[in-house]
Amino acid sequence: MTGGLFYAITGVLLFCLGLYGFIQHAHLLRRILAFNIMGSGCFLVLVGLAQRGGQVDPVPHALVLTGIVVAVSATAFALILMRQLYVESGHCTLPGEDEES
Amino acid sequence: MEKLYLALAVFLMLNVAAGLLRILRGPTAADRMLAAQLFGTTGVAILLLLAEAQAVPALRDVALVFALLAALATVAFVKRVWYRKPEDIP
Amino acid sequence: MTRTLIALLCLGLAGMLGWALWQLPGDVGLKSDLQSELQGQVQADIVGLPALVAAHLDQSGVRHPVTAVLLNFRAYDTLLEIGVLLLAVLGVLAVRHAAAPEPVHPQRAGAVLAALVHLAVPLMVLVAGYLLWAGAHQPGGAFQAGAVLAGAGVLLRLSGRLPALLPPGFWLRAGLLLGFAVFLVIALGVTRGGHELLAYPVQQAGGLILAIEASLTLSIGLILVSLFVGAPSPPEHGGEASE
Amino acid sequence: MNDILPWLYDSLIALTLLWIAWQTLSTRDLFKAVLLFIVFGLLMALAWVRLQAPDLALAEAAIGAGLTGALLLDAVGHLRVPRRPGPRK
Repeated sequence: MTGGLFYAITGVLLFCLGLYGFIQHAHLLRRILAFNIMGSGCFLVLVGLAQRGGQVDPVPHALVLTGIVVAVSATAFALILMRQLYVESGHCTLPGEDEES
Repeated sequence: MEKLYLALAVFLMLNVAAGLLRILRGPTAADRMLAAQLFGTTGVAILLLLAEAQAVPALRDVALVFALLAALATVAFVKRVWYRKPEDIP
Repeated sequence: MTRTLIALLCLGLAGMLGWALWQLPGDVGLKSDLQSELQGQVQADIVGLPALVAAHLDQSGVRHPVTAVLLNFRAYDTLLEIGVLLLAVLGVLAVRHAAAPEPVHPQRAGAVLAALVHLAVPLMVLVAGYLLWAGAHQPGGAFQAGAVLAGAGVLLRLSGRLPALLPPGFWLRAGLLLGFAVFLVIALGVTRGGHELLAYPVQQAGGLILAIEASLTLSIGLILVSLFVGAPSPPEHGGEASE
Repeated sequence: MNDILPWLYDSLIALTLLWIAWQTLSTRDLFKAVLLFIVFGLLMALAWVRLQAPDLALAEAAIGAGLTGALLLDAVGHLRVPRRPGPRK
């Protein structure tokens, strides 16, 4: 069964999709979303690749478990920074980048 | 029996894909939120089916956590996003 | 124009990465029988992480391999991970310190929400306890339990029953630090007994892991709730949206 | 015949994941993007189940469905973007 490899390749596609969105958008909330999608793609690659032979590998499971929790705390912190920027400047983009894109 | 469970799970996944259209189209924000809420319920059903099909009883715990926490997003929506704007009330 | 270029570059990256994954050895399902046998051997000899974990599972003090990896074999990662979570909270506190003090918004919970809170919060706490206990022998553990606990906290906050919490008082600070502190004390404590850092003695491993996990659950729950509560609130929260 | 159902299920999940990711990144409505991301988390949990990782499914269910959704919706409410819910047709 090659379900693991299948999910790993899905993860690669998700990562690149997220990367495209991350470069493309100037709005910080969209960047945070794109960054999370990239992270999910990475996790899929890690777990899927480790068990492409059909054998379950607990080591990447543990690493990705830590990764998920770190990702949510990083997301929360990024959101708070963005909201503080919005409170102080009224914009949701970094200075020097255009609003609409 | 296992085949039946998997077939049902596939059917529910198709339902999720159909429900996505409501999120994409849904005229008001509340329509979209309710569609997402519906996916929580569908997800619980899929998890319970897979718990039987793959013989992994731990998936029932996942379904339990899912059922408990799925309402959180809706509560956040009602309390923090939905300001009763005139456009959103049909 | 740039947009097309970026899209093409990302597509190229996807193709390259996908091709690299496809070419990696050890993909038993796609090769001929002989090759797959050979590669199965190579995989067992060189990587063999699942086999290693399985071989040492009975020395880890728990019966669930993922928990064993998280809190025993690779406990270093988990120690640093709770450190990262604390750093995120520190960052939030720093931002909040710079911000203007928040006006108090009286929030009312409607009848439905109040009923939901009454029903769901005790269940969430119960499920968190169950997941913590279950982590020793089946899927579950400190992270999942902490996340469920944080869900209960967020629900309480949304229904207006949890005060703003920030700046944190003594007990909240202690709770935030508890997981990291207990972990660190145990990690250093075992070095006194002649073991290496984080290498628990086999007999006490189960008890030590349970102590770490219980304090981690509480701390992770509190940290995640603080990350939710610490967000700066909009200028006129709850009022009519206006341009 | 024995193998076709799991494959069908896997490819359905993968395709839906990719489609949701694409829609999340390309939609103009921020609220819609956040909602799609919440559904994305839900489907990730189902993908972890298929990868024999119930631990990850548990974490993703608790964090992806519950916490991240609340955090992101709170932020959207703060930015008050869904003031303009798209033109009625």
